[in-house]
Amino acid sequence: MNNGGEPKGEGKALPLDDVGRLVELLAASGVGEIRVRQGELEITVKAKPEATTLAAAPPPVGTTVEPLPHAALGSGTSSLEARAEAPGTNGLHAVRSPVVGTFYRAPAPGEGPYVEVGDTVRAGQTLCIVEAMKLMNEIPSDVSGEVVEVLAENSGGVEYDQPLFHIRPEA
Amino acid sequence: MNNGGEPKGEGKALPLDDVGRLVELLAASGVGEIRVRQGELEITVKAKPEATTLAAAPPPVGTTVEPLPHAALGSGTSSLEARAEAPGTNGLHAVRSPVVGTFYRAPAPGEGPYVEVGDTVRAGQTLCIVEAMKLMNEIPSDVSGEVVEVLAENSGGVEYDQPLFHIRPEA
Amino acid sequence: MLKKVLVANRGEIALRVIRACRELGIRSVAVYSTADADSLHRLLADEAICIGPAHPSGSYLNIPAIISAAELRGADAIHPGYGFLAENARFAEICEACNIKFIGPRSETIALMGDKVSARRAAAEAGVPVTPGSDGPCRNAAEVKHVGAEVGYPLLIKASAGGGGKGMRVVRSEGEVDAAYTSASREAGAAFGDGSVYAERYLEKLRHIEVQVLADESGVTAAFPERDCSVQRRYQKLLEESPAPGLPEGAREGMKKAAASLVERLGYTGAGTVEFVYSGGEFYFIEMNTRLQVEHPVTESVAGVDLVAEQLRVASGEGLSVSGEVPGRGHAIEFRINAEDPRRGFLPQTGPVEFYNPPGGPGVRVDSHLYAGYKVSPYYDSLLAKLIVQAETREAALRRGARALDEFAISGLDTTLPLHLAILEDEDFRRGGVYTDFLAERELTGAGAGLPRLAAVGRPHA
Amino acid sequence: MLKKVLVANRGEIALRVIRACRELGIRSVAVYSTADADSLHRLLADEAICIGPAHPSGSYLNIPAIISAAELRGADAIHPGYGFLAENARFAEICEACNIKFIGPRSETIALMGDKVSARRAAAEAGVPVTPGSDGPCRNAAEVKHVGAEVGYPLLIKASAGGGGKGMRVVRSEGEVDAAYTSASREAGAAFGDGSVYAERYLEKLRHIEVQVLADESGVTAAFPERDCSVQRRYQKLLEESPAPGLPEGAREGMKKAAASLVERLGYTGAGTVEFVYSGGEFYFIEMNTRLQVEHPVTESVAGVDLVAEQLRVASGEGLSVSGEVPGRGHAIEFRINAEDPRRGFLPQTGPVEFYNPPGGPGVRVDSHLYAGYKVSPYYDSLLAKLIVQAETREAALRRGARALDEFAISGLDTTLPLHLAILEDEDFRRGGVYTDFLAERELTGAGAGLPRLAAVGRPHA
Repeated sequence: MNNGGEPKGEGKALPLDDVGRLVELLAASGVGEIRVRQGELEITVKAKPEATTLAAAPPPVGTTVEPLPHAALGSGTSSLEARAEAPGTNGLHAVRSPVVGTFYRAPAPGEGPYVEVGDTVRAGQTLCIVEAMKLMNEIPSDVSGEVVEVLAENSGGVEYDQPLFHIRPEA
Repeated sequence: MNNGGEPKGEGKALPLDDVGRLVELLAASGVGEIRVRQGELEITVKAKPEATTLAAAPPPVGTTVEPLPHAALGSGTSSLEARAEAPGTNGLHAVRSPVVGTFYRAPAPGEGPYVEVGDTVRAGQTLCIVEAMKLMNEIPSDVSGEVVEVLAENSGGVEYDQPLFHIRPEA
Repeated sequence: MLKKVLVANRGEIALRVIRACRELGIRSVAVYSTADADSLHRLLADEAICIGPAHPSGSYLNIPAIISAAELRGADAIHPGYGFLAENARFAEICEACNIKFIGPRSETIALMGDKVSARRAAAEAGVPVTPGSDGPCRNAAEVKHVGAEVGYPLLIKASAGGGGKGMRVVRSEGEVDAAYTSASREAGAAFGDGSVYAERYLEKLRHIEVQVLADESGVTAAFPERDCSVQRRYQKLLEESPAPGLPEGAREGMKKAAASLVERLGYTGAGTVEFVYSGGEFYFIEMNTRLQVEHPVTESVAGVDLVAEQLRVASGEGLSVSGEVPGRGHAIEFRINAEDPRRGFLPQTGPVEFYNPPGGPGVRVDSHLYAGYKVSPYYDSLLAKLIVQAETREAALRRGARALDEFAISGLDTTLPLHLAILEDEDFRRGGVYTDFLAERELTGAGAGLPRLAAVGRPHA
Repeated sequence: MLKKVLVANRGEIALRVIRACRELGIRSVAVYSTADADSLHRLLADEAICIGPAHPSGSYLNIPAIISAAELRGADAIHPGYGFLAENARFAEICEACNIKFIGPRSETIALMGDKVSARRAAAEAGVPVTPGSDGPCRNAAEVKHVGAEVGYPLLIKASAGGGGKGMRVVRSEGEVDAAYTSASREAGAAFGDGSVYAERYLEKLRHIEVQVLADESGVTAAFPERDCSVQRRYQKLLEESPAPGLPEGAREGMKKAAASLVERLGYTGAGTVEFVYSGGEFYFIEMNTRLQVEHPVTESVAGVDLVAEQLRVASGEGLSVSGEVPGRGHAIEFRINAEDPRRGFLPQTGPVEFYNPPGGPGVRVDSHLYAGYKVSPYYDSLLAKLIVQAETREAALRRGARALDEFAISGLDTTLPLHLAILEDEDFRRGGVYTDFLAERELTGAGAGLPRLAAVGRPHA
């Protein structure tokens, strides 16, 4: 979902603050492992195996069960897959859909989209609409920052918790 | 919960405080593993795997299935139980039954046993009889040494591969 | 035939519906909460869609999310399973309004039978015996006393909107009426938002007997051999069997005819269950469940009919494959395996299933969403698996049940498996025809009683 | 009733017998090799005893070890299952001599029917049609030519002691007889220690149909609806169903009557199967299996009879619970799930089972010794599980089979699961009545064909 730690490199003292931040990040994020390497410095933080989806997976004791639940999908319909990709998207924040419905980038047909990639948005600013049962739900951004990517297709269905936008939060 | 990598340090003092802080961090956070490497220094801290209860359960894939069957028996009829003890009986050799049948310590009713605890036996010397389908199978010792323990009960049934005697082999 | 059915449920019943859909060539859409991402119903359906967070109010009870999912995926019908929205008349109405077929009776029928007072009246009008008592709600304690004077004490005060024992009071004499009326009404108001109560004669030694029915849109109905669901714990059924042991033929016939006549009068469609109490040689209507029930496999086993397939056929506008009084063969018993510790007040258990060995062999059916590694979550009900055994006679079914329970292993958490083995060893139960107070009256949960042997394998150090 | 039965087998069939014993209140003794210490048959039996090393010759085929185990544990009978010692007349004789009831027919009957020439003769004497051919063994090539002149070519030369296609040659004209006779006789001698062969007309487009029979010691017999076992691979059955699709009523009746008459003439006791080929509207006796068969659950499903319980009753000196022509209901299909890779010439697979999800729900039976974590060893046959489905019609059974196969997951090793799904999709198979060359004639093993969805889950990188 995100890494933290801007490792300083060079210095003599261990960058323990950075490690601490990584650990906090890991615990809060539910990510399985964080590894940072810069120059000679490398920091790896991993989740306890049973804390992730791993334990939920069928039996394989002691071996890599990781891919199982995701692989199970096949059809690519799940938010989990997007979530699984997240660790790659460094430092980005995902705005997720709070409802099941149809994703619209614009307030009405024929109008321009609420936001485009590259726009800077404020927390609370409407990013899109998800329509469910004729109800137009305006979805606000929960952070301020730059819109990096639109993850859902206009007029397409979205699931609960599906990532809709990637935002690079302001520092 | 242990650290790994005994960093050589070449004159430099080991950064034990750092390791301690990493361990605390690990324990407090519930994270599974922390590894830090800087130049020649590498510190790895891993959480203790939650394996205890797991391994006791049947499925263990590809690993020690050992404990399972014993518990299953309950009745104590299996040779496997005795086998499980074996590793504890340091340096002793178990002579096992090559057949299913009835265990007799003496050549015939009323006669003395082939061997007693404390006797010294030669490899090839008969230790007992296991009777199967009226056939008297003389069971020889497969090592030379001292009889330390008789493991089966006279006139009782023995399974295939069940330990019958413990022998301390000659040096 | 329907083309695509959304299954608005989870666990074993979602699997049950998905299986029936696949056998009929209907596409299935699973909905799941974030807590159920690794669940078999999600994995086995043709499509799956995440509809909300773990808590059911945001997911499996979230009507807009479910309707929206059905519209997104183009489902032409919704199967509600049991529990959650299965008897929610408003949900059925919304489905109807959205042109999505609700697999069950019409919303008015659900509403009518959901209110105990109107259900009682409908039953009486269809000539079905109801427990002697008030005609409608009792508006005050005086009306309860009138009923008492007419039918005698003890009386039972029940919530009109009730269920699960809430808003229910036993009154042993007129002097107790005032206090009981007030507290029952208050409790009913708090639990159901409707404080109305009614009164009926309180029957003591009673059995819970029910009749499965089916009806199609052309008015053809079918009534199946009765089920005995008297083994309960706090109004929760634990074990069901069919036919009911030792019931006089007249009572059997009477209940089936009564159920059929109620269904006909209601213009019912789909699957339903008419529940009766049987006491002192008489039977009385309690309520009608306008949905599939947990224990439907008992009937499927004796009758050789796939009830969910029949539901799907009826919802497709096709006719039933059976009609009238459907004959049964042999005897079937269902054991509900719950994640509850019967030795500690049925405390719900959660956590990962370590070793899982469902029983096999002849006459054994298992409906379950478990697998080794599955995590039992605290958000949903505790039913882990249903074991159904069938054999030529009740005696053979009891032996088969004991055999199957014995090889059923679920390790990592406590379940009702040992309790079921203890029940099968109980002499009164073996004789057949126990009353609903059967479990309350005895201590079947003592340590060591009926421990299945493979469950022990999974926990060698226990 | 017997008190204690030793089960001289392993895997699913040992479990099957243990289950039947438990349901009848008979104590069971499992025997196991050192390779099977973690097997369910050992864990689920009332007692277990290790009888030898992994290799079957030292354990499951080790007669002294098995008899000794039975004596040690005081078993009053031995059930041999199928395979191993099940049709070993000497073993049956030793059991008889040791006063241990062998659960099967008398040793003479096993010996008589174990020799193909004497079995053919016995069948002919009972008025059962046999393939036109030699009366007894052909002592030289000239005798084979006599048969050819009489019944016509092509001819089939078969080993008297044969089985599994060994010592078998097809001869298309008289000119081929000499070479074929010599090589068949040599191969039979090498394989069975008995080089004698006989000759019969070679039938081409044929179906394998068989009739399950039971007989008790008082001479009561029962014949069940026929099974069609034509889906084979190198004489190994892969899928069996009952009844045989599209068979004329006369042929069905004829086979059942023929089987019953053979059983009566033999004074048979216990369970057995009379096998026929069906070709060009005629049926001919092939052989009789004097034991329980792998595919017996197909018959149990349609007839509602527990065949193993019947075996145990007969061995206890009790009467059969059925007699005459036992009626069936609906249609049943068995799928053999083997640890073989159908895409690589059915190469046997070994190793641990990682994820295991047997199917559930209505009309599904699984007989298997697997569990998640079980290690498939290279020492024994490759049968992992039998999936049996039952439904009202063949069409419904096919759909149920596809549904159940689809949710059957065995990960960690390749199995015949995808092959079965491909078979169910084959048009000729769906039409019914395929010949024994069905699998040889088509490519059903192409990548991607019929991959069960949960098996894919278990192997995400496959």
